[in-house]
Amino acid sequence: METELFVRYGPALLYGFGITILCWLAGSIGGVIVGFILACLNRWGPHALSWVIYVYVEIIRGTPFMIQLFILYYGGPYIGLVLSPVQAGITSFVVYGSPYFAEIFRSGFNAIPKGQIEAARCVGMPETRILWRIILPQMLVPITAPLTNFFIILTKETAILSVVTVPELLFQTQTMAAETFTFVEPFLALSLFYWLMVLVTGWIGAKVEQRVTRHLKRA
Amino acid sequence: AQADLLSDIKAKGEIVAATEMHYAPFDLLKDGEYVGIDRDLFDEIAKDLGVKAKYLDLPWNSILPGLEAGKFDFVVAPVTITAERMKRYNFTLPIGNATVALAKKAGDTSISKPEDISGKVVGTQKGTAQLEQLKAFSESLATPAEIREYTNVDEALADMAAGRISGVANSLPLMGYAAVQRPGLFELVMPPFGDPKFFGWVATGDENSKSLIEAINASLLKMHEDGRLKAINEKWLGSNPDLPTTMPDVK
Amino acid sequence: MNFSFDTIWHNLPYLLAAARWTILISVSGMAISLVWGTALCATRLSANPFLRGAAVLYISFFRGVPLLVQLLLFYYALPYVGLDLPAVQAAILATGLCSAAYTAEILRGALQSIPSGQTEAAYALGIPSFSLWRRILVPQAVRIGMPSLVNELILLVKVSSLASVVGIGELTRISQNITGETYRPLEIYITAAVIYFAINWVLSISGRLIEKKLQIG
Amino acid sequence: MSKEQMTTTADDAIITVRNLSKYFDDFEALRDITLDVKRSEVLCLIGPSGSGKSTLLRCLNFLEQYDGGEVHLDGELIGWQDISHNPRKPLSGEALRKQRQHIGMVFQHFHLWPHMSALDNVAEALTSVKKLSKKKAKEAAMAALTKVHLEDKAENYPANLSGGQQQRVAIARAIAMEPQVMLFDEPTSALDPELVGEVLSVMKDLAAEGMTMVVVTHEMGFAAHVADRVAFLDSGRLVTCVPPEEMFGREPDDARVRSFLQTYRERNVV
Amino acid sequence: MSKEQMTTTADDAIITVRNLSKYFDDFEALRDITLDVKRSEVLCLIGPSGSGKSTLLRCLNFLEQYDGGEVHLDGELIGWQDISHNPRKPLSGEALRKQRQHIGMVFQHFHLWPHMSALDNVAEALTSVKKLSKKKAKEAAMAALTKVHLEDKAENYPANLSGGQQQRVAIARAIAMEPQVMLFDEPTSALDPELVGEVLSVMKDLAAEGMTMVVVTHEMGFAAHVADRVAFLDSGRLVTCVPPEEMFGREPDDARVRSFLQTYRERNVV
Ligand SMILES: Nc1ncnc2c1ncn2[C@@H]1O[C@H](COP(=O)(O)OP(=O)(O)OP(=O)(O)O)[C@@H](O)[C@H]1O
Ligand SMILES: Nc1ncnc2c1ncn2[C@@H]1O[C@H](COP(=O)(O)OP(=O)(O)OP(=O)(O)O)[C@@H](O)[C@H]1O
Ligand SMILES: [Mg+2]
Ligand SMILES: [Mg+2]
Repeated sequence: METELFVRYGPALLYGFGITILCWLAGSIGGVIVGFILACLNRWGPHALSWVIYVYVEIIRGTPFMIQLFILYYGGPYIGLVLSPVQAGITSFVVYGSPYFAEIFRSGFNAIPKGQIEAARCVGMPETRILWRIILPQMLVPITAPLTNFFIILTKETAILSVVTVPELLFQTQTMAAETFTFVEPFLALSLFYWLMVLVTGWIGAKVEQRVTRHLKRA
Repeated sequence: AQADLLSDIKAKGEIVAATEMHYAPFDLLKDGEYVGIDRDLFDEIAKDLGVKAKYLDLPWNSILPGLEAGKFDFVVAPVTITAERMKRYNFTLPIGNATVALAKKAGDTSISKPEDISGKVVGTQKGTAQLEQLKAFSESLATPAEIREYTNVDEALADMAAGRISGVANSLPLMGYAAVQRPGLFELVMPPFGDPKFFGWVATGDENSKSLIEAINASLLKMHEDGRLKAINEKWLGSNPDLPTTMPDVK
Repeated sequence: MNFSFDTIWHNLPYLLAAARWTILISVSGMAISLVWGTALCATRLSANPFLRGAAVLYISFFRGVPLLVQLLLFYYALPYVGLDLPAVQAAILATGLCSAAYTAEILRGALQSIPSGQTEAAYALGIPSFSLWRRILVPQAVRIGMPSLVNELILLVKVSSLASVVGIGELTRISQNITGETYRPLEIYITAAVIYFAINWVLSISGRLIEKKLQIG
Repeated sequence: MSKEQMTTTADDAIITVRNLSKYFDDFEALRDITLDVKRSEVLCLIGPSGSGKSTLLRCLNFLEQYDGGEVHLDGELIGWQDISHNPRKPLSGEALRKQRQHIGMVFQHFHLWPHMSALDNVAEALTSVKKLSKKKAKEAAMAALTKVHLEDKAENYPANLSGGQQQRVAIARAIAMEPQVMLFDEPTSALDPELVGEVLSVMKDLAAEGMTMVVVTHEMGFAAHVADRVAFLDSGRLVTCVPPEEMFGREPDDARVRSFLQTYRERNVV
Repeated sequence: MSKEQMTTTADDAIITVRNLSKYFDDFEALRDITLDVKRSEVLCLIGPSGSGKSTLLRCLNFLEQYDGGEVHLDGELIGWQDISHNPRKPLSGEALRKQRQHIGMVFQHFHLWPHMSALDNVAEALTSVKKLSKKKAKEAAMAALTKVHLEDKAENYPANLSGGQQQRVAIARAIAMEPQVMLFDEPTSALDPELVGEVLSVMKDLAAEGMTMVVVTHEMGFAAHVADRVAFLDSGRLVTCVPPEEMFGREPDDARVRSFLQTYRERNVV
């Protein structure tokens, strides 16, 4: 192992890490929001819409991110959609993540006992309020873990952005690998950075879980 | 693994060679079959060695780890011969021309010679020796070109087709082949530029593989003499790249 | 752009052949993921602090390290300790063991939303813990977690593309290779996407059917 | 609604049920029920287990979409947009919500919200529906909890309450909203005799304030004391609906009712 | 256990509770309870809501880990490995399971498994614990359901059953296992008077077959009819434990018990 390599490529790696975090945060938060809206529309919206959502979910979820990104970035210009690498990266990230999130939220909705929603309707609570106060806090119990999972998975999907020349972490480590003809060091660096993100994500997930399962802890 | 690699291979009667079948015209997968300059050359070499050749397709980032882990014996992917790389690996004699050349979009009249990329956006594969050459060349121009790095040449070509960049620089054989394959889309800009560079094949850097390298080199020289090398190159490139028969001098 | 259906038609057989690898690896990986994931989840929730700790460690390792690196480890590092797995086995094992960590977490989340009274009822009847899991907890956890489980399995299908780093010519790899020869990435990638979609759609539909079957009341 | 207003209309029905029927798949849970509930009346529903009491109650606020017949509250058709239309179309969520605001309900299984403390369970609708300030809502919720003697368990989550305490939270949650009509589904099933007495007196107070109540109960003593009229359901049909004196006071006419009450009488001669 | 065997030991206690105490955080739910339950005796637990009846019952099969004192079943310490050890360590899951096999329980909230039909709810433990064949288990389960008049609802899921029907499934599930000791937590709360009578007679049969029963109930009539002794709990303490005649027959000595029973008496003089 050559520590000297890390000194030489440190700044580039850190820069890549920054870009990775930027795309990951923007993409996954956007994905959560879009996914949540999709799940709500699917549940409360008109019937025809839920078909559209179904098709969207199945197609986007069913095809690889790399290909979606490729089509968006390299195929987009043919229909006049010219995006910068980072723009394309974040956009496709939001699009790619949203159906997964929508499905996770759907499972959350299903986990709430019907009786509790009936009770809320009986006191005349508006549906949005029911969603916010009765459904959401409780559905977080079964879905915090899958949400954490998917955030973690997305950290690593950022690597695919290198295909469209987003200068993210993998992009930088590949440069390092190719220029120095080493492979252990770059992968080590890569793993370390991802591991850091995963650690923090997992920790936040655990905290959220603790908070939302408070009422289940019996004295 | 104390024993000599060459004698191991001979004992097995088989040499396992890895490459990325994604580097036309050296390595490509056509109709499900591995073909290309590397394939034709190495088939001949295996014949000379008296062993069967078995080919593996691996992405570039796992070829070197695989070589060191002993998952296969040899790398038949074209690797540009550089000083830094020679420190870690044993190279064979040159098997291809790695000098940089430029491809442009067919019909693009604004570029007629390499110098015309001045001020334009040019793509290339990152981490390659050609990238270094392109950078140096671009610096020498009045207004340097903006250089964009891709993980693969395919993506650079796709982006040129999509109109984001005006040129793609890579080794001459590669660019020439692309232009031949999609004549309406890509066009080669002559001449190549930068320092002359060559591709070689690679084995592990240790003593074990020295004898294998020597045997392959001997076989390559033989092919230089009997015209097989020329025939194979002409088949794929339409011309003979005029490869040196000694190890090129790299700084 | 001139979209070439000929290219697609000509290369379709090779893509389909490659898809067989994708299916083999992902389906075997799924089996490992589901079985081992359930066991892992049970371990994670066990009363024994050592078992629990081990499960936590396992999950944080397999979720933390990129699968690409895990695969390289399985294939290239294990030989150094004398375990030389063939490429396909290494790929199946790595994807399965990694996915199990996610599956375990999905199930754990779902289990938490099963009212504790149901477990108490089983305790009171003296139902053995294996039956408790098999008959009472897992079916309900699967119902609640099904959409997330299908998510995970679909991801597993896609992530099987990493098997290319150990030399397996699965769908993504072959489409890249074909692209390198034909210089027609859009055509080839769209075809590959359609094949992926077909595989995943089967999964998704099965998921919804099971979900419906387990639906209560 | 004040007592005065009420007197003028005291005799007309606030709830009218006409030819109500309800199927669960093939199973006929309610058949051709016709029934009036008068303003500020307390109507008790009794009958064997599975006879359709809860289902009837749930039809009254459209938690079950009834298949045939009509339910009107204060002259307004409950749940459906228009019964002449076939198949019937339910009202929009918002319209239903408006209707339900006037109808409170205490469920047989309580359906408390497990992630909220007892106090929050009661206060929730006060802030979100009645638009009270947080502080006011908590005060009102505390008052309701005090009525059912739960002031010292206000901060407990439902899981940490005894069965009877949970039931009382459910009662407090419903009465805090002061609806026009209250539907109680076995509101005393988990309560001890003393508390049954307390709940009875709470309900008497509500009745005096003009609230209309429909109460499903298995406690005949309770029915006898609180009801203005008692309806007997059997296998989804309304067998009889009479004042309690008639139901319990003398030997009932109907053989089914007679046998139903018999074991009860025997057992309760303590 | 047959009646004959039993007579020889009829008088010794099968369950002994000594100085039992239980805290929920700071809240003292049970304090220093000492109580014996004799073989094939029916002991009823009564008392105000929140007095600790369910908690006591749950301590008997160690669903609550009691903090102080001991519970023995047939001479065997329940739940803890060894009480001299401090802090106490619970038995392993497997050992607990063995102990619990002899103790059946009907929960206040039923706790049916929602993804299984009524029949499967009852049959489950018969296959997995008693190791009956699937067919035998279904037959036995059907027999148990028939005892509580649910044969025609055997295929319904719990969500599609009325409250009383759910409660009866819970009863059937427990009695099908034929445990030595049965713990009932308000087994008739959701039942109509007729069914209460039926359950009462089922319980009488079980008692005659030698089963020991501890029954939490709010129905004094029920307690009076079925119990050998009645224990009164208040604020986590055992106030008295006497035969029903003494509890209900004359004015009770204890003021608390007196006031508890008063409202009940008043209401039930119908
Ligand atoms: N998990 C818990 N955490 C805190 N307090 C609890 C918990 N469970 C029960 N309690 C409290 O312990 C007391 C006794 O509860 P228990 O359920 O034993 O009452 P009970 O006698 O069965 O009452 P009911 O007749 O209403 O069912 C109650 O005051 C209750 O609030
Ligand atoms: N969702 C459903 N699907 C099918 N059948 C149902 C459903 N809900 C209730 N039933 C059946 O309808 C009948 C009436 O049920 P309901 O809950 O109204 O009875 P109930 O009079 O309230 O009885 P209890 O006193 O036991 O609560 C029962 O036989 C029940 O099995
Ligand atoms: Mg009911
Ligand atoms: Mg209780």
